Amino acid sequence: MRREIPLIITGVVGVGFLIQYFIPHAPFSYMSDWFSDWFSIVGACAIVLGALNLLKISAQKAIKRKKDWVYSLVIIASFLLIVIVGLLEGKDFRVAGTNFDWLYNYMYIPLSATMFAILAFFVASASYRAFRARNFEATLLLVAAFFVMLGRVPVGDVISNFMPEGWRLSNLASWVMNYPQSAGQRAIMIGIGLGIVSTSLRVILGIERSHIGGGK
Amino acid sequence: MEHFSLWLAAFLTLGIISFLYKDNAWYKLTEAIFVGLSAGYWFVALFWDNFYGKFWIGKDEHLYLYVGAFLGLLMLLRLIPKIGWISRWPLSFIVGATSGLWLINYFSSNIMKQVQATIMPLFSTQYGAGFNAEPATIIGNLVIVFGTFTGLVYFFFSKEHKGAFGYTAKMGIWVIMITFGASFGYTVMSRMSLFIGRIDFLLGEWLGMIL
Amino acid sequence: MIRLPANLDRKACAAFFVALFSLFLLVPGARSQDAAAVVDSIIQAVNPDSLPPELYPQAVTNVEVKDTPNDAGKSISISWEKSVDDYENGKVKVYRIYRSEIVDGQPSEYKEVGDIPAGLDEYSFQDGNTVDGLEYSYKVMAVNYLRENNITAWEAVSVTVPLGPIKSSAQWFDWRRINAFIGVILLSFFIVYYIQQAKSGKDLFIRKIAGMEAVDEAVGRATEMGKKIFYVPGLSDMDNMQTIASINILGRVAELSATYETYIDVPVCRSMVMITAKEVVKEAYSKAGRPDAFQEDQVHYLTDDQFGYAAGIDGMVVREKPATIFYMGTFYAESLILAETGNSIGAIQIAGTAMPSQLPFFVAACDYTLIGEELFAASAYLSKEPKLIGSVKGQDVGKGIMLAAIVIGIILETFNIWHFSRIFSVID
Amino acid sequence: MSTKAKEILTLALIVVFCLVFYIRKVSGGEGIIFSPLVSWLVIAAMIISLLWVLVLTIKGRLISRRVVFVYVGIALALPLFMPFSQKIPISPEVQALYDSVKTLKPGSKVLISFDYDPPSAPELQPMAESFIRLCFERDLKVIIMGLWPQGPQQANMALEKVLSDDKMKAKNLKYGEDYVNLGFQTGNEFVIQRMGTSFESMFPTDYRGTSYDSLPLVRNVKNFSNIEYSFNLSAGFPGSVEWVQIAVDRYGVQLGLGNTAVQAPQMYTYLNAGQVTGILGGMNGGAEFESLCHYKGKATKYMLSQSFSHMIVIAFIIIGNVAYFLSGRKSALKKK
Repeated sequence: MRREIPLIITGVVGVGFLIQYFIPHAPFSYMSDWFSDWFSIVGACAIVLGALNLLKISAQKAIKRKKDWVYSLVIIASFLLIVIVGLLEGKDFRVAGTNFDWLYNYMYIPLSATMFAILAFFVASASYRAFRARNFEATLLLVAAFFVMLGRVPVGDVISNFMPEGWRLSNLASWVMNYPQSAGQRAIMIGIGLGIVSTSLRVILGIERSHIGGGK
Repeated sequence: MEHFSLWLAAFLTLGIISFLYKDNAWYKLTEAIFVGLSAGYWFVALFWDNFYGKFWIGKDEHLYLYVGAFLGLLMLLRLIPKIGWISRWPLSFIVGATSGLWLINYFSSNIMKQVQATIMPLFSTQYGAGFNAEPATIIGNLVIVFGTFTGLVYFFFSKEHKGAFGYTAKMGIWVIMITFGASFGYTVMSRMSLFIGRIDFLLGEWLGMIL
Repeated sequence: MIRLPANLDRKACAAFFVALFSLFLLVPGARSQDAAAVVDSIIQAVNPDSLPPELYPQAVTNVEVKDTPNDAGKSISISWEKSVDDYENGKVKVYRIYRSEIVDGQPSEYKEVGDIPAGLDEYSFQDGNTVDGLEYSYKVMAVNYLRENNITAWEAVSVTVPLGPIKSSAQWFDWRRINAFIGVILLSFFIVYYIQQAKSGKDLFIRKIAGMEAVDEAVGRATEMGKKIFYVPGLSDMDNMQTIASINILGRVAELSATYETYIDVPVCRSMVMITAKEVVKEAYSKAGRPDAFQEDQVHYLTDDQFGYAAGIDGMVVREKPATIFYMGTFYAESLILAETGNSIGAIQIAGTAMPSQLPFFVAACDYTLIGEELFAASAYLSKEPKLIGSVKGQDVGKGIMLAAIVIGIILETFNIWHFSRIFSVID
Repeated sequence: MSTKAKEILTLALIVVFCLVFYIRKVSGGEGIIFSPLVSWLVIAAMIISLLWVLVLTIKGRLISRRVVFVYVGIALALPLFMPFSQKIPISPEVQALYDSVKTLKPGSKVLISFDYDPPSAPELQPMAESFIRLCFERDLKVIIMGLWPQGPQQANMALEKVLSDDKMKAKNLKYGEDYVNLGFQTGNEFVIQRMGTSFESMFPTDYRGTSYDSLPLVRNVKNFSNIEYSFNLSAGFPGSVEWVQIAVDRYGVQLGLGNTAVQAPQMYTYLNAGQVTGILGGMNGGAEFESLCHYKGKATKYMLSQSFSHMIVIAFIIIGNVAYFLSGRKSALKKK
């Protein structure tokens, strides 16, 4: 029974959510809204499991004095700090001027914005390494990137100033973006669409079932 | 307090940047703070926005919300090892609903819509407009049709890429490479802007060096 | 373990089609009655004495009110042609729509339900706030006004006669989506057909997928070096097909690494993915005959936060130096942070995502990348299960039909024979 | 000197540097701007050092990742102190967006969805500011919402900036009548879907807690059919893709996009298919839009850094390829 019931639930629910698209009448018209709400609520419950897992693993590391165990204590402390502050703050925890807002603005934002921003460096080192005309495919990648990169900043037009209006690097970049780039994106998108339809169908029909796990 | 706030933000910012040099104690500290803090942030946000904001406030008016709470409860049975397997039920529900919704949404937006956009008169600006397109547009149209066609051929899995079919697939991967190159080039720009934002904070807001 | 009845799949297929086709049964009785009322307009000037008559615009013509078709009810559509005074700097500034509920055959007070600024050729308005079954009456006003500094000096209004009575109702089938309906059924049919073919023993071919070809080698290398394997299932939750596809691939990879006796570490960023991935890895270990080797903490949660997750994985990667890293699922900007850090320690990296914007980074920084659709075909390829390969064949037939449609359509449209692309239209 | 000692020394220098400038700022020190001569010298020094790197590479000594990092840092930071300005060419997709806004009649309602958070603000905030400014200049009514929790806060920052302008002050714009901020709602793409039937059900109150009904601007706005134009500032999911798939495809909304440059390429397919009216892509798109609106904002100011960083990346690609070819395509160069 541990595998049958989940399979049946998946199949029935899957078909239900598939046909709701064609039926404007209630209750089908509400189904996707309902699912969104249900998913939000389930997500809010499930994060308890995730948080406990994080705390458990960090605590184990600290107790067993594994390498770098001090940092595990930092994880636990900063988790508890923001959770306690946030829960005490009440439902308006995001309002400017609260303690939570301070933690958000002066700790969370600098951290996540900087983590995002160091991409600038990784993108440079990746291009330095990856953009080598190793074979024909790599050369195409390199050439397209080169034109777009130059064409998208004013410098590009300064360099190509000798060309007639409409043929400068910025126009070329736009052309590459509009046509060959679009074509490739479109092929990828149609492919993804077919892949998703096929995978969804396999899941609904119960052919692909590893997500259910095993056991009796 | 204001001085402390700014210095704390700068300390954390530089801690992350120090990872570029190498893994070090400063980064380990900021990373630990980041992991704990962000996990807690989402815990609080999901609690107030989703559980309280969605369920607790709306439960009397919208009875269907109890279904969500029930599924959530089943999920939490995971904590009791003996009956933890019941949590597969809400998961199958979610996987089923996702499959159904995605099947139809991607069929209409990624397949129907994109095929529709690809089917176009090659020499006109729109259907029925006569042969009025400029040479640049005609070339563009041809490139789009050729690129989409060959690109799709590349994704054929059940036919060996040999002979004429293989050549078409090969051209498909070329088009895809151009796409990737162009996307990459575009992104280089985007990523640079982000770091400019951080420099603006460090040298502008914090140290007051930028006019 | 209880075995499934062998014919369950067939039953499921049958049930699936019965459910889809039963929709048709619902359809006939449920078509909407388009109670349309077309009325010529008569000018009803408001306060005729207070303003010079030349300020009044002509009222609108050809007004039509009807129950909005193909919807969930609670909506009535009103459309009209522009007033003759509706031109650049003309006498019509705005149109207003008024509504009244009809009680005992008599309209009650008319209240404004919306406005549209003038300047278009045709107008349509949806009053999306009606109660199904109640009768309503509508009026459309053409309004001229003078407004200075946000204060209205005067207004001249021409009103149509009351339109209606009209009711809103919900429909049982959205006829605008009949093309998608047929398309989904066709595509599903091909997929299910080839699944059946494969089950009945027909040998189906599947081409090499470079990234998946390398899985053996990548896992083997980790075994040789005595190092870990990382499997990163991406940023999305279980409500995303990419994550589900990734979980399926995880099942195969974990089984392989369990066979090779290599530790696979799965850091996740969603609690529900953690639960599912735990089940999957556990099952993979028992399939490989090593259920005791499975450790609960192999699959562990870090944080729901995009960059917190990236920072955490970066730290793990540089400290534990895994030999092989898999990135499968939904990725956003963190893709390159992860892939570059992985590259800097010299790990073999295999990535797969259907996020077009992140594919270039994986292609640039990883050894192998599954591009878009390949991610969804990968689990079929790895498992070599006939049924899964059958479904891939079915989706290829779908692709063939799309290609044929594109070619035929372009020929028809280029030579002005038929507006073929309309049949793929999903708007209205 | 050992590596450890070097590291400690560098760290100490950084601390001293920061302290000096912080004290200078607190005691009222102004920003720094290079003179043109100094700027040119800096540029020359950078070029010469790059040539030196090229020579080293040709000699067979590959530079490490860290050197690349240092160059990128310099190329991004130093131009902020330079006094140069540059002409910005306008791309057609930006022009198209500007034109589509220009054709709206005064009084038309524009819905702006802020679907990003502070990390993406460097790219999107300038667009938000200049778009709102344009709307107000053309007497359009602005309705703001957010699918990301921090979106409406970003919107308020942008509004504050725009309204502090003297020209805008003269217009005497009123909250609730000329613009309104409906706040954030959870539910991702489902929010858009439900707005298709009723805005009010998703935003019973605005971000201040005022009820939807008592806001004159939106009182009569039931759903998308009452909106003349919508603009989506997006940094990911939920964002532009969802707006196109639901608001445009299902409800026929006229939509313009402001995207991070990463997302922009994907959106060109929608532009081609006529699903969106125009796209502002990345900081560059922001700068182009600013120049169409005759306004010098942060995007314009940062464009110099942007150009420099592109040049540096291109320079390194060239250096990398030179090295690659000179090494006789040996695979030894593939890693580091």
